[in-house]
Amino acid sequence: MSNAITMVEAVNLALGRAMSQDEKVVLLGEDIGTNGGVFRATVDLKAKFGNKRVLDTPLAETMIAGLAVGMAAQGLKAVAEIQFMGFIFPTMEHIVGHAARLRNRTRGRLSCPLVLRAPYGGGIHAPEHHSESTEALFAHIPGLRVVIPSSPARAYGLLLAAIDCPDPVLFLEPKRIYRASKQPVEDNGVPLPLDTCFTLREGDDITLISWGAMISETLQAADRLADEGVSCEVIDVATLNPLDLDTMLASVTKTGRCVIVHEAPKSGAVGAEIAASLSERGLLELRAPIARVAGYDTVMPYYRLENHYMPNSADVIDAVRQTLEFA
Amino acid sequence: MSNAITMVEAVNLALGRAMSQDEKVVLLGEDIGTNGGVFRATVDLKAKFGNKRVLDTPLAETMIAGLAVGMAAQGLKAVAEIQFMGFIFPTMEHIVGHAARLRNRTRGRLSCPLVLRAPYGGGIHAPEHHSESTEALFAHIPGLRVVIPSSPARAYGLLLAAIDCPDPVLFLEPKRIYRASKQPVEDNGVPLPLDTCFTLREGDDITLISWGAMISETLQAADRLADEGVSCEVIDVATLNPLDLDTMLASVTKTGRCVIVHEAPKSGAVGAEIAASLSERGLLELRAPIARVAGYDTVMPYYRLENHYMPNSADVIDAVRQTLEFA
Amino acid sequence: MDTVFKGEIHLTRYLDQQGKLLAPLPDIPELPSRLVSCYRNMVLARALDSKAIALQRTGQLGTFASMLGAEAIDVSIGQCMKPEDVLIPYYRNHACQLMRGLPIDQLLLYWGGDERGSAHPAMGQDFPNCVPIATQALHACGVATAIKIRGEKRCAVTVIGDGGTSKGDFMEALNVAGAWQLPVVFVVNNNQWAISVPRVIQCGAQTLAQKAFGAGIRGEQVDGNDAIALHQVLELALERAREGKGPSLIEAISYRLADHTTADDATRYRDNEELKAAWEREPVKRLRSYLHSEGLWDEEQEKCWQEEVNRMVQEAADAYLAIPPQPVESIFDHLYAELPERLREQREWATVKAMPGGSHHE
Amino acid sequence: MDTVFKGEIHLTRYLDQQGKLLAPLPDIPELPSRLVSCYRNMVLARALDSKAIALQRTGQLGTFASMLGAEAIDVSIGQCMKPEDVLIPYYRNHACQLMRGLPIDQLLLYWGGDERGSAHPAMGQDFPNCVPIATQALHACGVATAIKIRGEKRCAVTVIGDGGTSKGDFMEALNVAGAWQLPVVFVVNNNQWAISVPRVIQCGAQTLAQKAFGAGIRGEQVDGNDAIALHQVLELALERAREGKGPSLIEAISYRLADHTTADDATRYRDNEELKAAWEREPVKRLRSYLHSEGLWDEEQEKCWQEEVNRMVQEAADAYLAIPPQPVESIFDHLYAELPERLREQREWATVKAMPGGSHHE
Ligand SMILES: Cc1ncc(C[n+]2csc(CCOP(=O)(O)OP(=O)(O)O)c2C)c(N)n1
Ligand SMILES: Cc1ncc(C[n+]2csc(CCOP(=O)(O)OP(=O)(O)O)c2C)c(N)n1
Ligand SMILES: [Mg+2]
Ligand SMILES: [Mg+2]
Repeated sequence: MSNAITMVEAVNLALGRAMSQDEKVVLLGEDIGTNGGVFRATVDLKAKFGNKRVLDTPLAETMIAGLAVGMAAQGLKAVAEIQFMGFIFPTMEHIVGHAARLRNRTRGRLSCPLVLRAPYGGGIHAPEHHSESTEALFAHIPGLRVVIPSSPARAYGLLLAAIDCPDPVLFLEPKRIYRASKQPVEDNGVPLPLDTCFTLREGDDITLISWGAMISETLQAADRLADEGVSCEVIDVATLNPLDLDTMLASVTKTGRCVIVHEAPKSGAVGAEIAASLSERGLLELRAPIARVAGYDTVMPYYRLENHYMPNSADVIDAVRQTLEFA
Repeated sequence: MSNAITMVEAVNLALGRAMSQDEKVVLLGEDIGTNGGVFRATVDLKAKFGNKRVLDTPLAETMIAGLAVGMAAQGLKAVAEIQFMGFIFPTMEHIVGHAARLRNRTRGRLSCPLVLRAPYGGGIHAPEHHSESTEALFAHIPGLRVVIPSSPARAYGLLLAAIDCPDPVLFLEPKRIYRASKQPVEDNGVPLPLDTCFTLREGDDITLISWGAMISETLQAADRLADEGVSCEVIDVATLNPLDLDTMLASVTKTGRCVIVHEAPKSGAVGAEIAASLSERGLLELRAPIARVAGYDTVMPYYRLENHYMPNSADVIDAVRQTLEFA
Repeated sequence: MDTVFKGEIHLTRYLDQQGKLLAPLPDIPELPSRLVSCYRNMVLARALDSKAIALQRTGQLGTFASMLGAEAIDVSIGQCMKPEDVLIPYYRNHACQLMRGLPIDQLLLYWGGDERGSAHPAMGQDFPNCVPIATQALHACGVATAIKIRGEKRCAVTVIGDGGTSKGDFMEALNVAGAWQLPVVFVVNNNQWAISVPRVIQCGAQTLAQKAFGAGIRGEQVDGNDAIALHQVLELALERAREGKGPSLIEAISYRLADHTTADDATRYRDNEELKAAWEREPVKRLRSYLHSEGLWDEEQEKCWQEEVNRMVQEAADAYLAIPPQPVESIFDHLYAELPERLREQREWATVKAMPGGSHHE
Repeated sequence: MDTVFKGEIHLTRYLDQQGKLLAPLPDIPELPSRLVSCYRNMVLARALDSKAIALQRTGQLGTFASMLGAEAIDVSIGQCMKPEDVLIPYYRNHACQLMRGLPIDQLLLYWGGDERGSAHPAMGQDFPNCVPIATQALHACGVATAIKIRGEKRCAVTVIGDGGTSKGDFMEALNVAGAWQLPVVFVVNNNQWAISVPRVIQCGAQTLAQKAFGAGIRGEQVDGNDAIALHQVLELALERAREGKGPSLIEAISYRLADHTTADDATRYRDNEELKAAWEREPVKRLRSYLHSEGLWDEEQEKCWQEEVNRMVQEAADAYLAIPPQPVESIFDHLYAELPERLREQREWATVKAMPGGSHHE
């Protein structure tokens, strides 16, 4: 039987599983070995698989990304950890300029099946640069896949899929829910698909679209709205690039109303693409404007004001009400 | 009287003007001194202002950005050139993590009035990495301003404004039109506003929104559509962050139809934000879905297929026709 | 085969582990009284450290990076810098920041998750704490570039950890400092650990100081637990920088006596024997022994000062705890020089939501 | 003061400017015949170079980076590498790429703006040209990491310009190569210029080779116009790498005899006298003189080979020009292993638009 585990344990489980199944899987990153990662996502893996499979690197994110590109091109499955997404910028030249292009650039002669894992998002009262959500910067990059789980089971299945995937994958882990709740996860090695959204709750009145840690707030809102007789469909986007618009469009076509919920600053975030695409394809079915509940277009404040920045279920409920009341 | 000059000459003129007016203006970058920049945007400035005002740097973009942050915090107006936008990734940790945050982080004790200039976009049959349009990555960043001119006169006025501006500005120069046409530009030191779009052509039937080199294609399309009796309003967004939505919304409220035109890959580009925001605020006025004419969600191909990737005026005309025919 | 370059790295040390002088004192004006001042600041730093950790453990402060073991480095920098020099710190330079004028309660405010902790006017042109590793080294070069362009006689001083020396920013900074002969001093606090990663995994070189060679600048090692040695090398390096004689890289050998931060548990990866041995070399006791032996400090002064710093720190902690949070609008008000039109609406929502009955009322 | 590190950089040279041997030949098996092969490849590289420039000038090729002056470096690398080693080039290693098996027409195809120029199976595991400066150095370390993990006896070889040594990627690469003792060889083609920026502006160090010290790896200088010296240092460095004895940094001193690329005009920033002087040191004539003096090459062979390479290059150019462009769908078909659903529609539009009557029909 399967144990109830947290999301960070599920990440660890998936990494261990992938490493057992395929000796080409090699982990690298800062503090991931002896220390098991600052969030313990890689705990015990060095002891189990040795220091040729789990590489504690010098402190240099550009180097981690560049190394992963070279390793992946040699046929290893490089799974690199960036300690916090706030420190991912130095990887971008390699991720955007090389990982996402090597297959295309060589017409398939070489490829770059790396996974870049990074904890992301706010809500744990961390220091500056430890709470941002910049997934939009990567979701815009052709050739890359961007995946975000929102539960232990999806973390397990999606991470296995990311490691299996012949394309480079950015795998963002919402650290606010790393230990927020437990869920039984069977260590069966079964990956989840990377090309579909997950409909977490069916409903008729309105479609709520979200990902990552905001799924909890969204589900809470849906629960409370159900008490008021509002039936919400809740979709976890999960794969932010390339987007599965079909699932979202089908839902919005059914409900005619939509609220998108994310932590990232509103302007130019992935919510904008979803809203634009849904309006583009389903304008006539929309009975109200698509609302976005999102972070402000400001720098994430230091932690004392963090809660003011983070959208919460009350904000979602407000937006749903306004959307339902429209016209 | 004012001479007819190209856009790259207008950039040079504005730089020289700003340097004459304010000795705190200091340029830095690769090959900007003796060589005058690979596009000649800084030609003669080193000879005129000396090697303390025009700094030829070692080859390191992270360093250029980091230096500019330190210089700006000391009260200099650092105007840094990144040779091509394709090489801007190494600057991001400094631009996003520091330049855009220093004022906020110190509650105004320090600030970072730097300008990062970079030629961007396709259409000149350049090597790999020399043709991308990744403005969306910066337009999403709170605390930063992103400005793109589309004519010599606007290049002159907007660049003066960017240098004047107390906030950090990313100034992207559409290199395809660096020398495409000439326009009289008076060297009067008058900056243009950074908080408004420019309505280049008034019209009643449909609003065309674009920026950079795509403005030419858009205007051409508007010309040809005028012959068919379609009256297009053409808006040059110019400042992509923060967006002037009011101007765009007013236009779309008037016309009820909108086509957005940009080179960047469609998904998650600035066009998505504009479309999402306009639909959010003006859903009831929209008589057709907002269409986006954009680059494909692919890597920019090597130059032999480049023209297939770049949107052109025929594409704009197609999109306008479809939008007009909708419903 | 021609020899086209030769280089050597030297280590400077004046005090042995017991605080006994190994060589004649360097010729620095008023060194004895400076050392006393250093000592007092080191003790203050320790007191601040314990208080901050206590506050963190009781949920009254955020994650805190202790500077236990790095006190001599910080106070020597603080002592050798002139007010007009610019400090571009990393995140572990509290003692130096206090010596530069930052009030203790403001320092706590920063670690309490409040931007005003980096806003105090006493900080002058000094940079705030820098979280992204090694980026500060380039800002220091930018500051030094401005100083050089203006022909001023001051310098930029920046500090970095051993781990940070592996990051491109640091090496690009050394490189441009060498190419342009910038008035900047790079101090490496080599405390042997970058979180869980030991110095030997960071770099295959015998010393970190030799990274200076690749940039054509001066590089040297100094015992980072020895305030006298630190004074000697820092005084020289800063003065050279101010005089336009070029940059220096100083690798100060210390040991991180605490966990990396309060979020870390070093027992997971670090041998207790190593830690015990490091305590034998620690800087505070060493300087105290020296001052005692020279008659510059005694038990009575020690007792008074300990009481004094405890009082100061307690008062500062109380003051810190009494500071109300910023209004929610502050999230918007320092982002741009002027609030852009587009943010006005969001700012209003934020204010409304923070009001009683609002979704973000606390 | 203790001395904690000492280092020296040596310069290796065997041939003087006239091609006269300055020291006994190094002990490398079949060196004479290897040198003849090198020479032939250098001449081929020159012929390719002129042809490519001619094609560019007539609008039949895109921007091209000439390798004039770097031929000895490239062919020596090509000669010393084994097929199973991996080349991670920058954008100026045409001669080496040809020696690794890339057909000339395919090389032209790359510079003609067609991804298929990096797709030829003869390239094996070699990386394609790398445009973003210095990034290739890290890929080489990744390749070397894979080699080391698998315990294979082969190595990664990467080339970079003098300008590229200032970029963090390069220095981070040296650092990890040293920390992990990776089987990688870094070759710096120090051609004295990075576009318009002279070597002295890049770096304040006497040599670029001494950047190796900061990483704890071997560093040396070699005359990059001297194929014999290059053979000696490369043979040793590659063999050491393959045998697990660690990485090396080799700074090869050359001179960029051409403009940076066909998009550049070096007369804007470079003194003609300097260029003339550099032609006196150039590698092709130097090796020819040596081979002549040793009786390994004569006028007749020269004439035949010149004709032969011209023919080869002309045929390759014709072949290149005859290659039809890729279908427009190719923009989509190699982006992901499998085309994502969301791109299907765009791919169809692209095809339709490319058809007669479509907005992108050419
Ligand atoms: C760019 C970046 N990467 C990772 C981190 C996370 N991190 C914070 S401190 C640290 C270790 C730093 O070690 P060192 O440079 O030796 O300084 P020390 O903390 O030991 O004084 C790491 C990896 C960061 N802050 N910035
Ligand atoms: C990251 C990056 N920045 C800038 C450029 C533009 N650029 C292309 S080549 C070059 C100069 C390179 O000089 P060097 O490294 O000495 O190599 P060389 O071309 O002289 O062989 C520059 C600045 C680039 N390709 N990549
Ligand atoms: Mg350390
Ligand atoms: Mg060069």
